[in-house]
Amino acid sequence: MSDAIRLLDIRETALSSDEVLAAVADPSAGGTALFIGTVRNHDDARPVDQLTYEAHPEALAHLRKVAERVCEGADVTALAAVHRTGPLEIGDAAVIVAVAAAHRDAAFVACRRLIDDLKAEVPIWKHQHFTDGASEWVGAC
Amino acid sequence: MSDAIRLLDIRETALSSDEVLAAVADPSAGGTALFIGTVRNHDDARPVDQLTYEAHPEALAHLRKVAERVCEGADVTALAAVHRTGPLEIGDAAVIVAVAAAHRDAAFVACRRLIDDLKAEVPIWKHQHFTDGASEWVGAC
Amino acid sequence: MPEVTIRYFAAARAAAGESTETAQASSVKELVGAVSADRPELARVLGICSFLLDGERVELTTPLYDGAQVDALPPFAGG
Amino acid sequence: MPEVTIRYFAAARAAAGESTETAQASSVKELVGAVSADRPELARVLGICSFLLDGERVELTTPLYDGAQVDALPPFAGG
Repeated sequence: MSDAIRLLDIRETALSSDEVLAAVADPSAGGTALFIGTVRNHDDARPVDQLTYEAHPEALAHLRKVAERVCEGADVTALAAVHRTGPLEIGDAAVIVAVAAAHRDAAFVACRRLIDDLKAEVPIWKHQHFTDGASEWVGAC
Repeated sequence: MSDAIRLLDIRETALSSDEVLAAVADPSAGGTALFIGTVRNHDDARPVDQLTYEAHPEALAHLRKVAERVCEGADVTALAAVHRTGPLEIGDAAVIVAVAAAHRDAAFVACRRLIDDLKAEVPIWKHQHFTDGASEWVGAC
Repeated sequence: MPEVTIRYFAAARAAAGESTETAQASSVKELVGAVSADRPELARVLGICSFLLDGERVELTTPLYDGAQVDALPPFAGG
Repeated sequence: MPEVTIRYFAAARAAAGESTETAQASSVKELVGAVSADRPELARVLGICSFLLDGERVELTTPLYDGAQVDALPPFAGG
């Protein structure tokens, strides 16, 4: 497994950008790009008040595959990705990914790819609860 | 001035990603992209042990112009940029920029533009000190 | 005819009203057909699902063996 | 001939050995020429500088008025 991968986790407890940044800290890195996906108070202008994430039992293995591929070929110094499951409030962090590299271009490109591939390939689902009482599984209605 | 601009500063004291992230926190934002430029322990394989940044007295006004332009036309919810001056050690953060937006694409694009334009247009200079005792002003030798 | 199990997640579980179910099916397609019979909402959701067998992505045409466990995965929405 | 001031930053200051200097010059180009005379390292650095007058970027051809203050800015290296 690429030793650039410093932290991969899917957990019920609150996420921390400090934890992720500490995980990718490296004296040879000149730039760290980080992305935080947070719970928005609306979805297509429809007010949301609560969100619940569900992950497949093997989701972490899928996340590892995504992380490995981001590290291949790219000059990634360090990488971390953590995803939250369970109930979240507005403003809570649902996912935090970060990549450190010698230069900012590699860090940005790899970080963007990491979040894009995570969203496309890791079996995680979002149950959105609207203030009007309705709720739906995002992407399945 | 665009009210998306939440924090712009150039200072001698240590930078904090928490401060920058708190500054761009917004319930309507779904994604926040952040970039940290850190002091690397080498420059083209030549070991560096210390770095000093110098800023023009009007550097903050130039940074504001860069930030205003990033906010124009882009669907930026919130933006922050802080730059460090004075002596820095390896691993210290020299610059932290962040952009929050409804979706990650806008956040990544604006964040990348913010750091690129900051580096190109804000009068700040880097004096690099190598472990072999030599030193140089980056970009001027 | 192999006896197989289907595991439902997220919207698929909501449509099926249960987490798992067993059925007689020799392919993923047959399994989907068996469990969707007269359950239009489940049929709709399974129609947009991807399927896993032993951790690998499989197609509707993939044959099933006795005791196989197929996971029905609605479109992902992480992050 | 206007009496003007040039302010040096970073590598320009290192090459000039001082932060600021006054000279007689009616354009940025003349000012650079005046202060660079027999100071090759300063001439080299000023050759890659950009210049500010009253907070605005100016060219070598920009005329100077009495009391003008021109900032010599080596290539930026922030971040």
